[in-house]
Amino acid sequence: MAITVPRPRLTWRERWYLPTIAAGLAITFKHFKNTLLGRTKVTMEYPEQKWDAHLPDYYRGAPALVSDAGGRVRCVACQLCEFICPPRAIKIIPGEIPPGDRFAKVEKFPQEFDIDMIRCIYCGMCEEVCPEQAIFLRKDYAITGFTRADMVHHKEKLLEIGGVMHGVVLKWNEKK
Amino acid sequence: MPNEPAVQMFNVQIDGVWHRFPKGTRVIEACEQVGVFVPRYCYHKMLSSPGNCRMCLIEMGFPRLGPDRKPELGTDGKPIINWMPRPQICCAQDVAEGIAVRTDSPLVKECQRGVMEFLLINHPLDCPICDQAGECRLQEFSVDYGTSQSRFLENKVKKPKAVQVGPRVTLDDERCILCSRCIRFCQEIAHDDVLGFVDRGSHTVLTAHPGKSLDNNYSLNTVDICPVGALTSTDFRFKMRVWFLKETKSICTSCATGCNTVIGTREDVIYRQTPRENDDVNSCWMCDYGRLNYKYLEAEDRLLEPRIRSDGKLVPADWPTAIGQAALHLKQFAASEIAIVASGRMTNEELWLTAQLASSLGVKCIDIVPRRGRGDKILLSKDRNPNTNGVRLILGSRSAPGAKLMAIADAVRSGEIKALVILKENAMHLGLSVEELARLPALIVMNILRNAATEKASVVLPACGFAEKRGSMVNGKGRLQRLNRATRPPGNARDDWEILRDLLQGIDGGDSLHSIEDVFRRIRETVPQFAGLSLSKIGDLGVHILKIEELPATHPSDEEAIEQAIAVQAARRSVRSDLDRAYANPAESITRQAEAQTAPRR
Amino acid sequence: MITLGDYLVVSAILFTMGFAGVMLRRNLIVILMSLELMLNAANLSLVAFSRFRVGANGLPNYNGQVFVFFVITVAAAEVAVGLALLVALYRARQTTNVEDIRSLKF
Amino acid sequence: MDWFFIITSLLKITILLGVILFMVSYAVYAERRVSAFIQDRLGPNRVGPAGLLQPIADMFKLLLKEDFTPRSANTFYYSLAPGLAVAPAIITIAVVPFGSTLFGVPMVVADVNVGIFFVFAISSLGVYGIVIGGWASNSKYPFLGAIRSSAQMLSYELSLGLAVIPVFLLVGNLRLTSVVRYQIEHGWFIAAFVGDWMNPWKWLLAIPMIISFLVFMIAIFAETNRLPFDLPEAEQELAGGYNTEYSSMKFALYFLGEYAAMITGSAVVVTLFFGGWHFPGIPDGYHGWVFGLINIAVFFTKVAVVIFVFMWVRWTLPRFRWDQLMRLGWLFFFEIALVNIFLVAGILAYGPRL
Amino acid sequence: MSPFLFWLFASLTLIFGAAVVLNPNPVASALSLVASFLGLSALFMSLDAFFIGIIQVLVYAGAVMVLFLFIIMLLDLRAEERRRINWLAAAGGFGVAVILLVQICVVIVHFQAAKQTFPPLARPTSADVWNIGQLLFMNYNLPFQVIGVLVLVATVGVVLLSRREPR
Repeated sequence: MAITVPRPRLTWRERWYLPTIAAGLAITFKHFKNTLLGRTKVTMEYPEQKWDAHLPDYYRGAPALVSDAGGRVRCVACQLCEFICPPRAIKIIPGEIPPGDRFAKVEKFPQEFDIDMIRCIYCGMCEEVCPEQAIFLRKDYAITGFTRADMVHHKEKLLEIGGVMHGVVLKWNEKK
Repeated sequence: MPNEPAVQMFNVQIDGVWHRFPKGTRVIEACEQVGVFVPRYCYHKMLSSPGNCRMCLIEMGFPRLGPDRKPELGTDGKPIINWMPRPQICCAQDVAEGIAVRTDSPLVKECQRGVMEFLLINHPLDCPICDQAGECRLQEFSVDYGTSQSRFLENKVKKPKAVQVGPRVTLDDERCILCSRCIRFCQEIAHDDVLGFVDRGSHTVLTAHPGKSLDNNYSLNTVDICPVGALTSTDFRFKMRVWFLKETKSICTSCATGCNTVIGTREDVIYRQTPRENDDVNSCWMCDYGRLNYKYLEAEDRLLEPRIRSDGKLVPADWPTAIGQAALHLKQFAASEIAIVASGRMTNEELWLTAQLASSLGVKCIDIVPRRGRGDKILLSKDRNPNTNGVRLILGSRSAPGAKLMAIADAVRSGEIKALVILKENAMHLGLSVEELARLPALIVMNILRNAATEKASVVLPACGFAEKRGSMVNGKGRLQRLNRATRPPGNARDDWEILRDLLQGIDGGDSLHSIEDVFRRIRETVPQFAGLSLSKIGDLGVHILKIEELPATHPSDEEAIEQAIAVQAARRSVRSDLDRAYANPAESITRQAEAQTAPRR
Repeated sequence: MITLGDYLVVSAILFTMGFAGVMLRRNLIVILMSLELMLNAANLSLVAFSRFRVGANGLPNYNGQVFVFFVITVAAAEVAVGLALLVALYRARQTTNVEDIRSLKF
Repeated sequence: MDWFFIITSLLKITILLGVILFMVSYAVYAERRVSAFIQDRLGPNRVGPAGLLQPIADMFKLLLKEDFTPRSANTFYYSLAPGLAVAPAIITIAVVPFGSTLFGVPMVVADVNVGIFFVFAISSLGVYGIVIGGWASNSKYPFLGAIRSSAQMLSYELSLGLAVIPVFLLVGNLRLTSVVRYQIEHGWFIAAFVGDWMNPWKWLLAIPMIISFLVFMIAIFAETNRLPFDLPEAEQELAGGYNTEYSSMKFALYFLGEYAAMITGSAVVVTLFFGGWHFPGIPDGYHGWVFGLINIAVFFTKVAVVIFVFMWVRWTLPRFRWDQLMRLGWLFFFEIALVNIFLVAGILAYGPRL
Repeated sequence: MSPFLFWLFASLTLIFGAAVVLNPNPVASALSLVASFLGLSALFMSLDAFFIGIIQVLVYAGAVMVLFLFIIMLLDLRAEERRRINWLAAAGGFGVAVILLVQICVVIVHFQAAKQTFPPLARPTSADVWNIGQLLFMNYNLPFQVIGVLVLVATVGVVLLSRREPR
C-alpha cells in the first residue's frame, strides 16, 4: 500500500532555499573547522586502538570451542549446532574416543570441527543450542585471512580461541 | 453355521465412545485404530506382549451386570461401567464384549508420569552422543508424558557400555530400558535365541547368551525396534545424526524379495537403509545383507565418466561422443553378430528400452545373467536378481531368464558374435577370459563399477546405482514396486534409462522419450500386466501384477542352462571383484562390511 | 601555397558526400546528419570567399562570415525541429527508416 | 613563429599539464580529507605523513587492477570514451591565464581572442566521453547515466553561457587576459566596489555580478557532474552511472577527467570573477620574476579555495531529483541569467562609464 | 596557413565525412560527424575565422550532435540490418552525386579566382568577434531579429511536437 507522505507547503521565501543552503554550509564548515583543529572527537584509530575494553559482556564475536577445568574438550559432536546454524557454517565429523582414553566414557568427540567464518553470522544459535556448554561466542571480532581456506576455523583454532572455561556444569563426572 | 460372522465382533468403549472390534484385537491396537495413542515401549505389533515396560497403563472396566447377568443401563441408556481400581496394561489385553477403556484419566496420566520417572532413573542423559536421539521413544515420551525435572539424587547404576553383542550390533546397557523387544524378535522372528536378561532389579542387563553372538542375518532389525539407544548399528554408530538424514522411500535390490526400505542420505551420501513396513512383502523387517549392500555405490572404483577406446587406449569422452561411438559400433555389425547381455538388476523401464534397442537392431541374442544363492525361510530369496520377473515380462523371451547366457558365451568364444553389449553386468560372468573379451571388435559396457571387463571395453558408459535412479521392478512374488532417487550419481555418471534412450536414438533416431514416465507409458501399451498403471500409481507399497502360480514351470533344459551359468560364476570366485562377492554370499559380504566400517568413509 | 580552389574542392567533395548520404541512406537520422554535412560544406565555401575578399582596411569581408553565422543558427533550429519530428514519427510508427514511411506513396 | 615562442609554449604546456595532473591526484586526496573532516572522521592518514602519499598508492592500485571489458560492450568506443572524457577538461586550461608574466613570457598557453568561447566549446565536448562510455558499456545503469548526462549538460550549458555575458559586456572582449586586465583596473567582478567605495554605480553593479557568479558557479557544478548535480553517476540510483562497467586505468581516466574538469572550472571562475592571478598590492611579473612567481601562486591558491568550495558544497547538500534538476536549469537559472544580462546592459547604458 | 595543416584537416574532414555516410551504425555516424566538424572548425580557423570556427564547435559539436546522440540512444536505433538493396536506386543516387561533383569541379576549374592564393591580412590576429558584431548589429540588424523570431518559433514548435498526446 502506498503511503502518501504529507509535504508541507512552502512559502515563496522558503522556496528560495538559499538561507537553508547557507545554514547547511555553515554547519558543515563548523564540523570541518573543529575536526581540522582537533576539537571534535574523531573515529578510533582502529588497529592501534581497539574496542576490546568497551565490548559488553553479551558481545557476540567469533564462536569457539572450550575445554573445561579438567582439560576435556567439551564438545561431544552431537551436531546440534550444525543443525541449528542458519548459514550452515558449521561442519562436524564425529569420531569415537578409543576405549583406553581418559575420557573414554564420553565415547564421542569431534574428529573435525570446522566453522566457516565467511559464512558465520555471529547469531549465537550454536551457543544457545549446545547441550554440553561446549561452544561459546567469544569477543574476537577481527577474523582475517588471505584465502577462503584461511577463513575456515578448524578445531585447533577454535580451541585456541576458546581456551579453558571455568564454572561450567561438569556433566560427565563420575556420578553421571 | 452360515449366518454367523466369520469373526466375532465386540463392543468396546474407548474414552467414552463405543466402537466395535473383531475378536483377538489387542486393546492397544483398538485404541490406535480409533486414533487414541497409548505410549508403549515393549509392545510391537509383530511380536508377543510380555507387558514388562508398564508404559501402556490405562484404566479399564467392565459393565456392571445386574442380577440377570445383563448389563445395567444408566440414565443415559448406556451400560454402567465398573472401573477396576488399578490401572491395567493394554498391550497384553485382548478386547472383550463391553470392555471400557480410559486413556487420559488423571490416574493414567499419573501412572505414565511415574513409569517415565522410573525408566529415567538409571538412563544416562547422554542424548548428545546417542545415535537414537531424534527417533528415541524415551526422548519423545519424556516430553509428552514425563516431568521436566529429575528428583533422583543418588548415583546411577553403572552397566557395561559399548558391548559388541554381534558383529553388527553394539549394545549400551545403561541406556536399555529392559523392554525385551530384541529378545522376542530373536526368538519369534529370527528363530535364533541369543539374547536374554541376566541379574536382578536395578542391575538387570541385556546380554547375549554365553558362547553366542547376535550374528544372524536379521540382527540389525533389533536396532530398528529398540525404542531407545541401547542397541545401535555398529555400521551407523556415530556417523550421522538422524535429523540430518533425508529419507527416501525405495526398495532393496539385493534379492527377488524386494523389501521396502527407507534410504537415509545427507548431501548425496547414503548413511543407512532401514526397512519400511509393507505387510505384503517384508512386514517390518529386512535382512542385514540387503540393508548394508549399498556401500559399493561409494566405492573407489566407481565409473565416473564415459570412456571410449581410441588408439587402443580408453580415454575419457563426453556423453554425446561416447553414445555416438557406441551407436556407430553397433551399426557396423549385422544383427546376427550382436549380442546383448542385460541384467536382472535393471528396472522395467531400462529393460524395455533394452528390448527396443534389440528390436531396432534386430538382435535375437539377448539375455540376462542369472544369479542364485541360498535362500532362507524368512525374507531372503533364492533368486538374487531383484527383477527376474520384470525380465520375464518385458524381454518376453520363450526361455527362462538366464537360460541363453551360456549360448551367447559360446557364440562369443567361437567368433560368431562380434559386438557384445553388457548392461549393468560384469562381462566376466559369461565365463569368458579377459583375452577372449579383448578380442571382441566391439564391447560396449554400461556399468557402475570398474572391473576387468570394463578395461577391455570399446565404450564404457557409467550408470547409476539403485539409490540414484527412479524406476520400477517386479519382485519374486509378482509385485510391481518403485525405486526412488535418494542421491545424485557421482561424477559424470548418468541415469541408466537416459543412456539407453540416447543410444536408442543414436541408432534409429526414433521418437523422443522425455521422461521416465514416458517410458512407463510405453511399457503400459505393450505389456498387458502394466495396463492402467503409471509410476505414481504404483504407490509406496507396490501393486501386485503377476500371478506367479500361472507362470509355466521352467523347462528342465533351461534349468540346466541356468545352473550351468551359476556354476560358471561359482568357478570364477577366485578372481572376482569385490562387488561380485557382495552379491555372491550374504554372510561373506556382511563380514566384509564389519571390517570396512572401521575404515574412514570415502 | 593553398589556393581558394583547394578550399572550394574540399567544400564540393563534402557537399557531394552529404548529397550521396541523403540519396543513399535509408535511416532518417543519418539523412539528417548528411544534410548537416551539406550545410557545412556550403559554410566552408562562404568562409573561404570571405577570407579571399580582403577589403581596403586589410580585413576579410565579414559579410560571408555573418552569413555563416546565420546558417549555423538556422541549422541548429532546423535540427531541433527535425529531431522533434523524428521522435514524433518514431512514436507513431516505431521506425526511422524512410522506406517504411510510405503513406503518401503509391 | 619563432623558436622562442615554440619552446616557451611547450615548456608552459608541460609544466601546466604536470601541475594539473598533480592537482588532480591531490584533489582526490583533498576530497577524501575534507569529506572526512566534515563528517568528523580522519580520512586517509596512513600512507606517508598525514596520508600525503595516498594518491600515489591509489594510482598504483588502479594501475594494477584487472582491466575488465564486458563481453557485450562495444570494445572500440568503450576504450575510446575515457580518453574523450579527460582530453577536453585538460585542453580547456590552455586559454586560462595562470599568471602575469615570467621573464617577459605571458603565463598563458594560448591567448586566443575567443577565449571564453573556446572554454565553452571544448568543455562542451566533455559530454561525449560520458555519453559514449555509458552507451558502449551496453549496460542498463551506465546507459541511464549517459542519457541523463547529455540532457543535463545541454541544459546547463545555456545558463553557463548566459551567466558570463555580463562580464563580457563590461570587458568588451572575449580574451581572458583582457578580463584579468580589466579586473586589475576596475576591481574584481565579484566585488567591483572594492577600492571605489563611494561609487553607487559600482554598488549597483555588484548585484547582477553576484547573481551572475552564483548562476555560473551552479552551472559549473552541473557541468562537472558534482554533487548536488551528480545525477549521471548517482551511486544510489545508478550504481555509479556511466562508469559502472569501467575498471583499472579506464576508470582512473574518468576519475581524472572529473577532477580535471573541476580544476578547470575553478580556474575559469577565478579568472572571470576573482581577478585571476591578481591580488591587491602585489605587482605583476614585469616588476621582477619573484612577483611573477607570486602571481602564479596567488592564482593557484584562489583555484584551491574554489575547489574547496566545490568539496564543501558536495558534502553538504543532498542530490537533486532528476525533474528538479531540469526544472531548475530551464525555468530558473536560464531566466535569471537572461534578466541579469538586461540588468547589466541597463546599468552600462544609463550609468557612467565604468 | 601551412599546406601540411590544410591537407591534414581537409582529409580529416573528408574521411570522417565519408564515414558518416558509410557507417551502418547511427552512433558511429554521429561520432564521425563530430570529428568531421572538428576538422571543419580547424579549416575555418585556418581562414582566420576564429569566431566561426569556435561557434562551429560550440553549436555543432557541443550541442547539435549531443542532441543527435541523445535521440539515437533514446530511440535505441541499432545498426541498419541489411535490407534488400534497391540497386537501381542506389546506382542512380550515386550517379547523380558523381555528376554533381563533376559539375562543381568543372565550374571551379573554370573559375579564374580559384587559382589565386589568399591575400594577406593587415592585422593577422584581429578581433573578428568585434567586427562580426559590428556588421551583425549594424548592417544585418533586421535579419538578426528575424532569426531570433525563427529560433523562438522553432522552440515552440519543438515543445509542441515532442509533447505526448494526452490520453
